[in-house]
Amino acid sequence: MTNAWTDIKNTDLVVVMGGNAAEAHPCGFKWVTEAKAHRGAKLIVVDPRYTRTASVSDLYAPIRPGTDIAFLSGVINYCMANGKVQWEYLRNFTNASFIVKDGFAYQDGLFSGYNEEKRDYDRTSWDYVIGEDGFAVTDPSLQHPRCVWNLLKEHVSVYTPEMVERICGTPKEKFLKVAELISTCSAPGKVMTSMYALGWTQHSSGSQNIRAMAMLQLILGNIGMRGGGMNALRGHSNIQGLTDLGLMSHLLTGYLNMPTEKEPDFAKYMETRQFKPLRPGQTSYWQNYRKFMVSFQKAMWGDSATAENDWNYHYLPKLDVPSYDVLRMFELMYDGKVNGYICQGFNPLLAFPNRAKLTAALSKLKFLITMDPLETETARFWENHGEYNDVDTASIETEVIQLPTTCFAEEEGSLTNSGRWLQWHWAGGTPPGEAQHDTWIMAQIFLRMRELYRKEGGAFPDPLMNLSWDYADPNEPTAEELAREINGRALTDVMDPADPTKVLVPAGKQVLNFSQLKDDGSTMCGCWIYSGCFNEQGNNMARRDNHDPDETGAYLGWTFAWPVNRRTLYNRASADLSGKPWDPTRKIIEWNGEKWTGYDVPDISPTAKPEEVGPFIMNQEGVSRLFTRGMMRDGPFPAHMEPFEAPIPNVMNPKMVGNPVSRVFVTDAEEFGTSAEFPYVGTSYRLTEHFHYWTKHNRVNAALQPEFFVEISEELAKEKGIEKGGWVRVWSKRGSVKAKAVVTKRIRPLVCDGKTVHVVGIPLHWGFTGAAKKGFGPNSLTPFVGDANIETPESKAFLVNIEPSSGPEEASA
Amino acid sequence: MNVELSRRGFLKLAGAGAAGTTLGAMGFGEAEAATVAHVRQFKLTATTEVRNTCPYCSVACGIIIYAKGDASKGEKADILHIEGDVDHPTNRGTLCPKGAALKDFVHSATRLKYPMIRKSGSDRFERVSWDQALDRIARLMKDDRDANFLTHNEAGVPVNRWTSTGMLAASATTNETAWATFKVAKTLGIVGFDNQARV
Amino acid sequence: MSNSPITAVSNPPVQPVSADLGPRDLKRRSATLDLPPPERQLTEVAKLIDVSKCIGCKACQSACVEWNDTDPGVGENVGVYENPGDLNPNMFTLMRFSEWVNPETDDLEWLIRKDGCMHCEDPGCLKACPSPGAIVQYSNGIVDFIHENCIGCGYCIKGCPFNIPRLSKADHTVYKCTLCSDRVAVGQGPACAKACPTQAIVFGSKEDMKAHAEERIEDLKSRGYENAGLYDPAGVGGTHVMYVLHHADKPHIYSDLPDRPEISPVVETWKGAVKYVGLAAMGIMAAGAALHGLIAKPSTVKREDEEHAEALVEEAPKNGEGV
Amino acid sequence: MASSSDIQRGDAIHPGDPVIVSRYTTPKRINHWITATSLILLALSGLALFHPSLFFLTGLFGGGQNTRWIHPWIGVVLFVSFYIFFFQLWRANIPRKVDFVWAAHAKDFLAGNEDKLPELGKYNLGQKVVFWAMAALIVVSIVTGVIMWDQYFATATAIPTKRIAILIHSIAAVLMICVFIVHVYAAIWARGTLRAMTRGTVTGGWAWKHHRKWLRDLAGHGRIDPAE
Repeated sequence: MTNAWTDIKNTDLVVVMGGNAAEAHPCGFKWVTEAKAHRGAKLIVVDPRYTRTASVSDLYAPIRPGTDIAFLSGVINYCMANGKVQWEYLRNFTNASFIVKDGFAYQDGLFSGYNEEKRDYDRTSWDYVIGEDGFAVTDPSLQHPRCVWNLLKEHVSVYTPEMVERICGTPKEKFLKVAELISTCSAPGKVMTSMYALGWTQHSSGSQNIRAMAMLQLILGNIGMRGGGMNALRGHSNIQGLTDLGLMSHLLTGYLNMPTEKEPDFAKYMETRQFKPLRPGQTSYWQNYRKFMVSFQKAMWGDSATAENDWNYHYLPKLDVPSYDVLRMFELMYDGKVNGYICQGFNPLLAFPNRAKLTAALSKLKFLITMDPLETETARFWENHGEYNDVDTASIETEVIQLPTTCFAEEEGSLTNSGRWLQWHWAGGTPPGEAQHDTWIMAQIFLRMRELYRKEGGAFPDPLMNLSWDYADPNEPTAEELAREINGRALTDVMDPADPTKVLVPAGKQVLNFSQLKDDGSTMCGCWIYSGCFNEQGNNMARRDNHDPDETGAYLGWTFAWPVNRRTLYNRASADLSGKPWDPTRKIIEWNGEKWTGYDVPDISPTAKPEEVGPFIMNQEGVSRLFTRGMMRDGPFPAHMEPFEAPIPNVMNPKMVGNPVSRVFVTDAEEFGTSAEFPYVGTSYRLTEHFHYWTKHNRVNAALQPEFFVEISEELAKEKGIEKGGWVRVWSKRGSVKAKAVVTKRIRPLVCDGKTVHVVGIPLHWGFTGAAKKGFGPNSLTPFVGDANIETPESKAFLVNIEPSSGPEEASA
Repeated sequence: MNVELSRRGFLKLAGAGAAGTTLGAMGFGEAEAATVAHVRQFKLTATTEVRNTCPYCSVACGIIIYAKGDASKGEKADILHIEGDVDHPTNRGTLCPKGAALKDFVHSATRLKYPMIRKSGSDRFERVSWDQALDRIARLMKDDRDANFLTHNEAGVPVNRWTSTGMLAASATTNETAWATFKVAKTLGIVGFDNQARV
Repeated sequence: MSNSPITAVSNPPVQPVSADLGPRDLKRRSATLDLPPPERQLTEVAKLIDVSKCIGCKACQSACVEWNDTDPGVGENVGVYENPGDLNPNMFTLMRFSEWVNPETDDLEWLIRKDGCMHCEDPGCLKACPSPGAIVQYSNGIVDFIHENCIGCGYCIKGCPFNIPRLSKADHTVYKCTLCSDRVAVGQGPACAKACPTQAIVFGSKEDMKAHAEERIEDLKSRGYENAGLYDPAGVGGTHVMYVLHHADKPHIYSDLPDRPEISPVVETWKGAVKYVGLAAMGIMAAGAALHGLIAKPSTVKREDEEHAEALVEEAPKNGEGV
Repeated sequence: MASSSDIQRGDAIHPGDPVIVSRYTTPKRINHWITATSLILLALSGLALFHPSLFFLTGLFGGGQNTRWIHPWIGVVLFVSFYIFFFQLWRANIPRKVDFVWAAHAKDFLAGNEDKLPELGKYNLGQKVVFWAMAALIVVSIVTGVIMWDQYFATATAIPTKRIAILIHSIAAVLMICVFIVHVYAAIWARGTLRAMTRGTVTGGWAWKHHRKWLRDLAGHGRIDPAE
């Protein structure tokens, strides 16, 4: 989220699309109802189903799963065509005026440079024209035919209301109502917020769904505004934290990223990362990359990381592929190329696509280690549960070690929420039986392996031997010790750049925040963006001052938000070029002549002059991007792409299947179904009564939503002779599930490109362990393909068939 | 008391004078002793409050754990109730159907209590000690790492990759646990390392 | 949120506090003829359920189960979102869902209503209850069951105009929402209202709740619901659980919420006329008999009657003859 | 001959001084007293739940909960025992013309001048009314009783039905108690009657006075034991 949950109360219009906030985030959704009740705000819901969020909306529009880009491009087109644009914002805070290279083009649903064999683009033409001065050429008048603005205008012109209806199945008049209401937020005094979640990410074009809305928000001037922004409603309690801390195959901490084979040494690695500004006087904050990276290496390997050995750069694994993401790992596992797998509080057997493939893959492991407070289907993937898990136990050779861990109530530490708040919590209960903290378990694995390497030697033990593990009790580092490491400290006295005789941070002291980090090895910091969370002032994540001056919703005294306690990202953009708030009633910060002051920590140097430095300091341009150059694999602008399994061909290019640059493994390509065989669109989702596969273990939630079901329209039920509450079988090319049928008016058939499209809704909370009735998950049906940029599986749009059936059979055990 | 009165009323009415004396002998005490109006004993009295955060979605609602016993003092603490924290700016004490039932997540019948091992081909888990489990894990992992760790690629570039063992980290663990986990996994050279953010 | 009523202004107390709700606060007591008036008039409380703000998340059900330590049990899906399928002795409140297509707009409206005890000002359950003190009404309006006094006859179920109380097969007493009388007694709001994520459920003095309802109704009218209104049915003397409805002109579309609830005339007759006329009739009958016994001499058999009988027997044919 | 329907198995004359007439066999008597006892218990337990001022009566049954569950079971006993009884007596209780002539002179009856009245069979109209009233009220009570018996039949009928059932049940109960009072009082008032249900016999004089026709029929049909 660019903004905080509590900030949503400041909005005039909430657009819930690609998410279902009321059901998945009820207590955050409270702030939507507050905005409605006290600001007269309106709520728009665009969703294939009439959800519980829609039940309290002012305007609901149905949409076919996987067509959000067309819908949003249609809205952008509407705003551009009707001059509903925040012009000042657009000219000064976006790259609308940047001139694009001549080579760049788009036709037949493809951008210039497409290579069909490689399933990839040559992106060199997707860039700005660079002048002699080394800066990008712009035309502030927006007249230049090759400026981003005019290229975008041309690009979205095809998405007329008629085209939107044709692709999305959204009735034209409904779409126009939505577009009209959204366009009113181009007024500087009107702000819209976007609340989205997995409804946008779980598509092969997921990143572009989000881009499309982000662009719309920039055109309306809503980024950085109080009550505005792009608000990703993240799933798990600390999914933000684990991403920030780089627990991903392509990341290191703080969005520093993993080196590749093309970067054999540190110098080479740094070359492509210390971005120089593309416009005069801009900050391009990544210029500090080296400071963060060296401090990170020092946090990892302490004294053994020196300038001489490139700060142990060679200790870091180098990638030969963009990422060893989950899908790739299971593909490798399926090929027998993976021997061991550790699942820490994770239930992949239900979480990832194509369960049959997952089971086959897990069966090929030598060993599987699970760490969880609860039973998981993954830990028992080898156990036969009749139709619910029909495996041949004896033939599965995988050794499974199941480790009991503590849960939230029994441990201390911080979680980072969607709004980037790092909130500390304390243990309230005693763990059951012999359950242990994950930290203890990881420490044990590390210490025991290090001991083995010390005794026996083995493959490249150096990183283990030198890993800094400086804790009072090496067997169990405390949350505080680890938090202090994450914040970072001075290893030797850090001098004040302004006055080299003055010690800024004495050796051994915590750094104030990342502004004090150095690239000379004098500082260490586990995760630069978190720096400031636990400094000499103490544990800022444990602060509990809930005062909110003038009720802006900022709560600066409540815990700690990254970066440097900033609550609204890009908040500099909430003020005009001269530094005055676009809307005085929504002031966050303003320029008082010599510095920025206000309710939030300015997202810019406090003394940076408004006319000189742009608000988007992380970008080389200093402004936001309507055109992303070559940064996204599937295009600098979002373009309509059908899901890999679609009920109709892509109207832009009938030959185009799915996202043209998504990675597709051979075996999976053969497992895509066609609309002839599988006429209905399946989509998966969560229900408010449950949280993933956890709460089915809870007697209370099990009582509130006891049994697996699918939702279909009354029309489809009639057509198929399916009865309310009766059993149905739903199957795709990859698998089959049995469920109770909920027949509802909330799902209505859509007409797309002249064809009637029925949607089958498939919630995801059931398995074969826990207190609720045994059931299936949608992942028995979903396709094994991900988003072209980030490899998030396409679980929101796929093809299925459905028929009335009998109930499943239990295990004959 | 008023039953007493109304009985007299009844006796007048029915005029069954004699009955009065005998009735007492028939255990009327019981019928008359109606329990006085009272509300349920307030169950949070004398519990320990601990501030925590809901572990489910990323709204991160503030919660208060009410327990018998104080975990911070090292006592055995038995969680009795969990409720929203009124002081929390986001949820203001409210909770969703999941958060409101957190107590039964903590106490669910399928909470894991002991390390278990399922041997190759077996149809059951067998309980083992932590030492057995952890030594086994260290051994399995080291053997696989030693066998499949790639120090250099064909081009002779140091790559220090371990691709034959992967790890999924939990997006519900604390940042601190995540950092410890990160250190161990990346140090071992595990590249097949992801978390729920991928899904 | 400044101008929203907030159910919980502070977290529940953990230090010992005595319940501020007891026998001296009773306004009504079941099957009790001469109840002394309450020693003090507590502020009338009310729970306001704003159906237009409700997202049907069932947090209220969840919080209710947890606070009251009940166990509704795992049922099955019968093709609807209601779970458990109905109120039961372990589920005091239930979200009811109805899919209604507005004939004027032809738009679908998913009407979600939190069902449960309405805490009537004139409680039909209490009126029907034959057991002294099994159902009580406190002067703040809360209608509560005192289970020790409940005999499990189920009369309250017939007395209730909203079909709320449920008889437990386990202990043969009847259960329903207590409005969390145990929480209210220590200055806390009900568990459901505390939990409600969107504060569609709020709790406070009935007066404040009515004022808040007015705000909400105004907002709804501004959004085109010209029939928005408050449900505080006069038929039962008003309720201490009220609804804000977007279509207050037709409560029945909200999963059969009674349009004009009242205690059934049948129950009124049974608990009224029949009771008194009946007692009188039996009394008069008994008294009459006693009186007649005193004044009129009993009918006795005289000697000559016996002689007549003997004579008759003499003349009569003996066994077998008279065929 | 119709009147012979008044003679039932066991009815017989035993010559002597005084003449003794068998009116009720032992089984019939046992039956009567089971019915009577259950009716009394039902009245007490029912009244306890009928009016607050009578709730104390639950003490007789060990509290409200017990009263609640035991009342319906006693009802079942009453129903069964009464109806066995019913099928033994119903013929003798069919009203006849003579009963109405008799009824017309009810005043003389109460005044004790029965000679002015027509001769009667085994039962007079009063007894017959009691008999049929009980028969009807017991059916009504058992039917409505089952409808309101939530322990077993909670889901069998809708609440509005149950409401009406309770209303009818309570009215029926009141009437039954009234009839009961008449029955008991009459038995006490007409001396020499009670022994019919204790010893099973009445004196010839009693029969001559109250049920002369019945006595004549017995004699006429030679229902006389051989004397000594």
